[in-house]
Amino acid sequence: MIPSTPEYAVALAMLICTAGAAVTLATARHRALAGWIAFGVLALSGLLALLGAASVLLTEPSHAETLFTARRLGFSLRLYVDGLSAVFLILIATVSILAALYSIEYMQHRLEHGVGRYYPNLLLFVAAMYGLVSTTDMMYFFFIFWQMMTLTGYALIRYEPRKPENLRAANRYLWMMQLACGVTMLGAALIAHDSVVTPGGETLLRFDFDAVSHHLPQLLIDQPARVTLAFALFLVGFGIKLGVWPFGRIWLPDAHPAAPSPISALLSGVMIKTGIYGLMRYFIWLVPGSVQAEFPLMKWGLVLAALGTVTLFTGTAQALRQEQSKRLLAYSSIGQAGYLVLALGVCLTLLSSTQPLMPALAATALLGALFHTLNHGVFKSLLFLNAGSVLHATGTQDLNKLGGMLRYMPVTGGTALVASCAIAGVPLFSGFASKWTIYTAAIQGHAAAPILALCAAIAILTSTLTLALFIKFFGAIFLSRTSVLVHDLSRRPQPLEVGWKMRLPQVILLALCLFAGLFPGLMLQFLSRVLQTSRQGLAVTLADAVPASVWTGPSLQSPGHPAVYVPLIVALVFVLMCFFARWLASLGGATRRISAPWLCGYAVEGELNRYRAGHLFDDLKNCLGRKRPPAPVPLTERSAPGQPSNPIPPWSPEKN
Amino acid sequence: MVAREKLNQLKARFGPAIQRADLPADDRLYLFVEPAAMADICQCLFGELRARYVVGIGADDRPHSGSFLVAHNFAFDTDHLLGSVLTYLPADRPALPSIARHVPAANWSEREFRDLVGIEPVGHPFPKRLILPDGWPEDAHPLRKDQPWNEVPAGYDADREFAFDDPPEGCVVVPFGPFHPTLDEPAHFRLYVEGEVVRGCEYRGFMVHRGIEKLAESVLTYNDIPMAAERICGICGCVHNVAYAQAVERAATLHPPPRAEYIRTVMLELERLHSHLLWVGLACHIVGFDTLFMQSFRIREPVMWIAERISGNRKTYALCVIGGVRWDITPELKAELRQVLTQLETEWTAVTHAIESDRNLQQRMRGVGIADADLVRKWALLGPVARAAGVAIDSRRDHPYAAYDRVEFDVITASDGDVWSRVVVRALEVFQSIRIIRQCLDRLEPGPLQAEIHDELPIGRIGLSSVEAPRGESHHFVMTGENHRPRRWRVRAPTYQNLQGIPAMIKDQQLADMTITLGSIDPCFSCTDRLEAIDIRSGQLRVYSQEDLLKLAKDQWQ
Amino acid sequence: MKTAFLIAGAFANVLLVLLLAPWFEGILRKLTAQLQSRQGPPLRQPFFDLLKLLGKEDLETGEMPAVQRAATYLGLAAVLTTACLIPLGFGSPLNGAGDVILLIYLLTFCSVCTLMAGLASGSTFSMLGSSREVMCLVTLEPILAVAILIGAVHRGSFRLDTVLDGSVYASAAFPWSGLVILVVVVLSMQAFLQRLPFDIPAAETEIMDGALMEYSGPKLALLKFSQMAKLVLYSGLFVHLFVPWGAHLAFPLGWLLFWLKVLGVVLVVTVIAATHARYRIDQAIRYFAGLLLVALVALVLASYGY
Amino acid sequence: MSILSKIREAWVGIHAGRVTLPYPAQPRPVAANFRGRPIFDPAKCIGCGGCASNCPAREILVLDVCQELRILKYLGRRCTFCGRCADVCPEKAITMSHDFETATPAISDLQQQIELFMSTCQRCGRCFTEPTPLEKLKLSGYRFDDLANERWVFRSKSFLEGAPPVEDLPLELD
Amino acid sequence: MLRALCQKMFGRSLWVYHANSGGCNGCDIEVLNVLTPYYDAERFGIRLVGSPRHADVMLCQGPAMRSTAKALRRAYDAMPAPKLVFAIGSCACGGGIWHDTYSVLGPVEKILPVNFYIPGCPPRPEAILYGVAVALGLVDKKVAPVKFKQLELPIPRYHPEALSGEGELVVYEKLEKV
Repeated sequence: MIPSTPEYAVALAMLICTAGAAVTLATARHRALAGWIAFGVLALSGLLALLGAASVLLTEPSHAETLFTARRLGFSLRLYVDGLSAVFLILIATVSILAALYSIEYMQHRLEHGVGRYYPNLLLFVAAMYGLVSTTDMMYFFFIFWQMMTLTGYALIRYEPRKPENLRAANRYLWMMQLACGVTMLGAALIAHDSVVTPGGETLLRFDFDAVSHHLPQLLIDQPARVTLAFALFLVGFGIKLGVWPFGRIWLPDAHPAAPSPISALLSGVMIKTGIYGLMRYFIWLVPGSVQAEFPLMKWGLVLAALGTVTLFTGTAQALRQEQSKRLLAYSSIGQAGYLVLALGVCLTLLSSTQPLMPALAATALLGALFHTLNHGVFKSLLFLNAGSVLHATGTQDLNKLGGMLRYMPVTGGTALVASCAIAGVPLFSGFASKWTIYTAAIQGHAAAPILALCAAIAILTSTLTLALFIKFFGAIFLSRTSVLVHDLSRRPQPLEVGWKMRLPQVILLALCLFAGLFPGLMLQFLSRVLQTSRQGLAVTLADAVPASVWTGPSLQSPGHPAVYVPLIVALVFVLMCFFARWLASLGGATRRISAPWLCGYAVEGELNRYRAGHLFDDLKNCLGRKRPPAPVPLTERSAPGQPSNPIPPWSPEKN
Repeated sequence: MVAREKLNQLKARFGPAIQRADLPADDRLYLFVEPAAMADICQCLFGELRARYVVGIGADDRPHSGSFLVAHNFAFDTDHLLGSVLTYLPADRPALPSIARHVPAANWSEREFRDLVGIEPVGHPFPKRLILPDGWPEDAHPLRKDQPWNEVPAGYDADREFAFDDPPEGCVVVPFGPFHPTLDEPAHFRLYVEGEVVRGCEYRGFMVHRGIEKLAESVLTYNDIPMAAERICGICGCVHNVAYAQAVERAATLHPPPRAEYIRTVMLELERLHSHLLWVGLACHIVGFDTLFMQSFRIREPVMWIAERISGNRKTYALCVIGGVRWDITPELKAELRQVLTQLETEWTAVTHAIESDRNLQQRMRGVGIADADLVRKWALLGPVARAAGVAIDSRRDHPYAAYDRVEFDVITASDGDVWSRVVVRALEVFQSIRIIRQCLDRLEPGPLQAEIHDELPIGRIGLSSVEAPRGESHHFVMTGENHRPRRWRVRAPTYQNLQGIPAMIKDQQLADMTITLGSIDPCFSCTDRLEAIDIRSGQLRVYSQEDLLKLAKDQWQ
Repeated sequence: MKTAFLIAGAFANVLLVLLLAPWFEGILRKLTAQLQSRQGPPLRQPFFDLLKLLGKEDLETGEMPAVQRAATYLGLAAVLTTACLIPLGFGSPLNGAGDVILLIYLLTFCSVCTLMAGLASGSTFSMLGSSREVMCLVTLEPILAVAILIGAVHRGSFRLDTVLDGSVYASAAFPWSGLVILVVVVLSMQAFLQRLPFDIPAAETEIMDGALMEYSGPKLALLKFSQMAKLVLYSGLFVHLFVPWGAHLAFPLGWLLFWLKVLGVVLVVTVIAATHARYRIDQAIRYFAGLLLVALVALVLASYGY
Repeated sequence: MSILSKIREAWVGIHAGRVTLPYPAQPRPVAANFRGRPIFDPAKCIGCGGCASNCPAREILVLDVCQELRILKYLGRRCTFCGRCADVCPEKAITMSHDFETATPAISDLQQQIELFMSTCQRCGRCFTEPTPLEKLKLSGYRFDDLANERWVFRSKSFLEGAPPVEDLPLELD
Repeated sequence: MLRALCQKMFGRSLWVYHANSGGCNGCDIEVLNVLTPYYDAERFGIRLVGSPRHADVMLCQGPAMRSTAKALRRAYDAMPAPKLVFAIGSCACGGGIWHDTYSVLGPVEKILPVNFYIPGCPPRPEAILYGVAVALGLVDKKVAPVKFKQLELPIPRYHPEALSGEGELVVYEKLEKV
């Protein structure tokens, strides 16, 4: 059965997933079989979703399809896949397929826990996300898909329920999601309107997206405060999901490390992205272009930009203090989510401006946000998979106990290096390209709102923090010295490096990273189709302003051409210089010799001498606000190590 | 009459436990006590009478008295009295109660005679091996008289590891030394570092042990020892040279002629000048201020030249023999020396003026490595470290020797006890030294350089001598003996005490401050370690036995 | 034609850095010696040092020699690529391929390679050095970034030739922001160049050259050269941003003037380095953080047109 | 003011100017009584062995090949240049030269060896006149120092009766 | 050609590492003194480095001690070739006064292959500079072993075969300074 429209494709994908869930539940006794079935199901459904997305982006969006209506109850399952949904579908499909493949081997060794609680939930989780990004119902089906995602996510996070911290994390996740759900639905209820609209001959229910959008202009005139409240509630709801300051740290850093690693990858790479999806959808697509004057775009934009800036700085700064690999990655997800919110804020701010070029910059910012969403989805999933591989191989995610893994896990290490470079914004990698887009838009946009330049500067500042963060992550796990733990493990007969089923997803994600980094123009051109294929609300203005001509395959330019970035030329020069450096090093005909590290002669390298990840950047962490260590003990109470303190009371001249 | 007064106080208190008391002079007191009363008497001296602990000595006296000898030396600085509490221990059971619990400064001294002479300080709070490597068999004690100076015991195992204590939770061990650019000499600090903060350390020093005391007791003779003594330390060599000679002269009641005493004073102060200038330079080098390091060495160089003109060598002056000095200060040299001093005074004034308001330097040195008066007393810290904490002790004034009782000078003190105070104290002491040398040159009276010695030196007499080295008081204990050499010669360099205070000083400091703190006591490991031996902790990666080393060396030759 | 020009320009820039960086280091050492009342080494001494290091044995102490090698090569490559971005007397060859944001990130990347080298060698002291270097980097690079951004904000452009041309003073009103950031950058210049009093990551008397401690032979030569090249590059950047006057003179004059100005910067840096003691890392970070806040204030000023 | 003190510090250096000595190009005279390498004058030496006995580094070795032939060997490698040998020499056959440029790739370059015919009285060292009672000979009589291993053989005396003869160190010279 | 140039530069840029394996500090300070204004070794390209990895020359001070033998050897191994070892002072050259005590192994040549000896206790800074100059081939060494042999009055019981090493023989006569 070949689905006729993208909507049917997505619906079918959801159906397949649901059916697959039942099958995997039945075959849960056979771990590998269940895994392969889950992979097959997700691959099939993912292909369907990709197909649907591709057809939307490459041709034209079809119309919304109503699959199921219960008019008396007031809800209908109406799906609509436009460009925006398509991007998220692509992300969900890609990551979920790879995570499923990764899971097969990853779950193979967790014998203490059955997979009956894993694969069915995974499949339903993915299905829920498909649904969430394609439904147009802002109330009931939003609720259903959201709950489906939340509850399966909850089950997956508490997959290893024996650890009390996992339970705590899962519960916290559950309650925060319920809160987000409630808040968002309340917002929807606030701006929903009773009257029925029938654009294009179709009768829409009151909570339908298009219906709400239709009524919004009138509502804005009548009750602006109500609209403001509703949008604030949306911001809170999706902000909780996305991990925006101050909500992010409540649930996100606990939930991500608790789940099995492929799930962490999905949670961080994909699930929290539904938050930015919601924000974009509601703040841009929901607001009709005709009310640009009434809707306080500038204010919302600045609020979002400020929130984003605060989020990216605090998230990254907190990440710097983490000593558990996945926890560190989770905090950094908060930080990266900040970039997305910042970009959205920039987009909204600039949309309000009447200066020339500003709509084009707004579009650039939005595309930057989308680009960064994809990039972050890819490299953060990759990083979680890397951390998972290390966890799988060593059984720990404590950075202090790891070290020197690159020798034993070259593929994992290599992919982690590229992902770290990408997330830290090293030029030539994907993160740099998307951040570049956001920065140029923000700084050029300072003409409209001067404060944006400051936000961009803080973002650049934070990207050095990110760099430090991933130097710590990569350096502590893969470089440094082999720790005792790794050394002991490497003595075992089987190699530490994970099997191909776990390596392949990492390599594929690596390829995506590299591609996006070297051909950012191509990516932005592709993403600009999003705006062209989802012309609704404010997106129409954006779509009309897209400066597509400045993006050619290999190069990026910002609107008005004041900034330019051609990764291929830079890469060429860089590679040439590398060869030159290598040639230079070989000039003297120096020989090589292996030697022991120099520790001042007396000591030899041992575990106690290994400088640990937890100690990296201590002074910086202190400066960023960690409590200083307890004040030094007064001198009189000190004594040399191993020697008891003086039993005689301290000598004072007055005595005797 | 101070000595008698103290003796009476102790007699009233301990009565029959004091077996004998020698008062060879008013500034020396030797008490021979019962072993059982040793701890009480020491506690009384340190706690109630507020004496400063100087050093503990263990000796193998079996060839002469059939027993072991333990002595604890104390100083009453304000009363100008040096005292020693001695006790004889039976040859078959060399043990006595430890005093380290009550007198923390005795910690190393007790562990030292435990290792080297085999006298057990019972109840020592930290009876870990300090000096002998773990590879040495338990029953081998190199300072016993039946051990030849060049014998390595049969059970010696060069590959045995030293057992360090465990670091505190969450700390990384940063090995510091023996070869580290801050340390000019080998010593190993095992720093427990948390991030950049030093939480503690374990010291494994005693790597510069060359067996000098053993050599002096068994191979060298009275007049050879000054040459060995001044090589205990390359910077304050003359101090040891003079201190040894004075200790022997004390024991033998020899009196060097006044001219010799003035020359000794001049050379000691010249040495202080070059040492302090060197130290200021090195301290600046440690904090990366190389210009001041260079300038300080430039200003110092004329001092080295004039020392060479006087003694024939820039550093090791080979100044003393028993009863006098070897080199004279001629009128020409006198004039030259005055000129050098004038130049030095001008230039050093300029430098001190320049650094006195240097905030950059003070930020690195103020509030760093604090040793307050309590710590000074507890560990018997000495010299500029003590004076920087406001404890005005200076052997030149408190226990006058050579010509110091005939010259005027001020004892420089500061109050903060931090590294900066030590800089200030040393910088100002330079001017005092110049002042002392000038006075000596004025008063240098003609006369012989050496006392006439007609008879052999008496046997079994004790001599104590404290000399204020640039780093603090150097204390020498000599017991004269047969064969023209001392029976026991014990050197207590100032660093021996100051180093014991280091763990307290560097605790909770930044790693960067640790180097300057260590530098600020002007550590002289060679002085400290003159006797001790140490094993090498063998590691997992590359272990050389000494045979391997030899083989490797031979391979390299071919 | 344009491509040929680009290649020639890049070649010229790289050659200039290769040849001039050791000379400037030599001048620095000679002047330091003069302040220390010494004769000092000949001006070409750094060349001797580098050549000697190229011929020396290459000890590999890390567990991953390939990473160590790659890190050193990448380090030099990053520096030389940066050299192609910064105009050194002529226009910037890569003007059409990158902008100041790329420049900011590449400058950061140069330091990252050094500390990756330190991490890969993995010895305790190297790690300490790397940790310190990262801490300095995180608080320091944003200052430079803000300086460049202020130029970009004033000029409304990110192009290298536009921004690296005294752009900080190009505000409509009196250039308050330019002056503030000038002071900030002057106060942090020693740290960009890793000279005293901010050579904390190297701190020879504490952690024995930090990240470079385990390196010898050609790798050390490359790493040392990268440091020397940074002296020229950062000085050049400083001149372009803050001392632009006379840059548009005809070829030999403008070119000579540029290098004279760079020389002037190096001389000032040397004098400061020779008269200061090294700060502690915590003191330095607080200092940088303060400067960074001031720099951000300057940016706000700039974005409001001052 | 900190900046003022920095200027003062720089001025200390600038004021002094360049003081570097052109040493290897131009020799610099040494002090008159500089203690450089001791030079042995075989014309004056009577072979009493006083220098050998009073050398703290024990590096002047004496080997009595036979009744009439005595070899005095100054090794030079561990000489501390203290001048004690010159002090005690009754014939003033040893002078402390001004020679300090003694760097060499082979340490044996510093050796000085004197072979002397001895009359019966001189061989035992009793003709050494002690300046003071403190310079009494440590060793007298025949001496058989180990010239090849550059070691003083301490055989004629031991401290305690019945003490074992001194064992050589486990490590030998190459 | 470049390769040869690189090798040649070894002499123009000596980075020294000072390793005190148990000496008294005297030689250390004189080595430091060599770097200071009056002697300024940096004019010959000599620099003091903190890590043996960067060093070309190891300046050994102090005798070879039991306690530091391994550490010294490790330091030597940590230096990249080509490398030179200078023994500075009487302890490093010959073990000093304590060459045979129980804790001292003797001269450093027992542990490391020594290339140049600079005797003195401590050697003057000029002597160290001179030693470097000798090592660099700038000046010739000034010392050579000397043997005097009394050849008159042959005595029958003389056994020449018991003597070792026939160097340059100088007949019993008054000598000039060597």
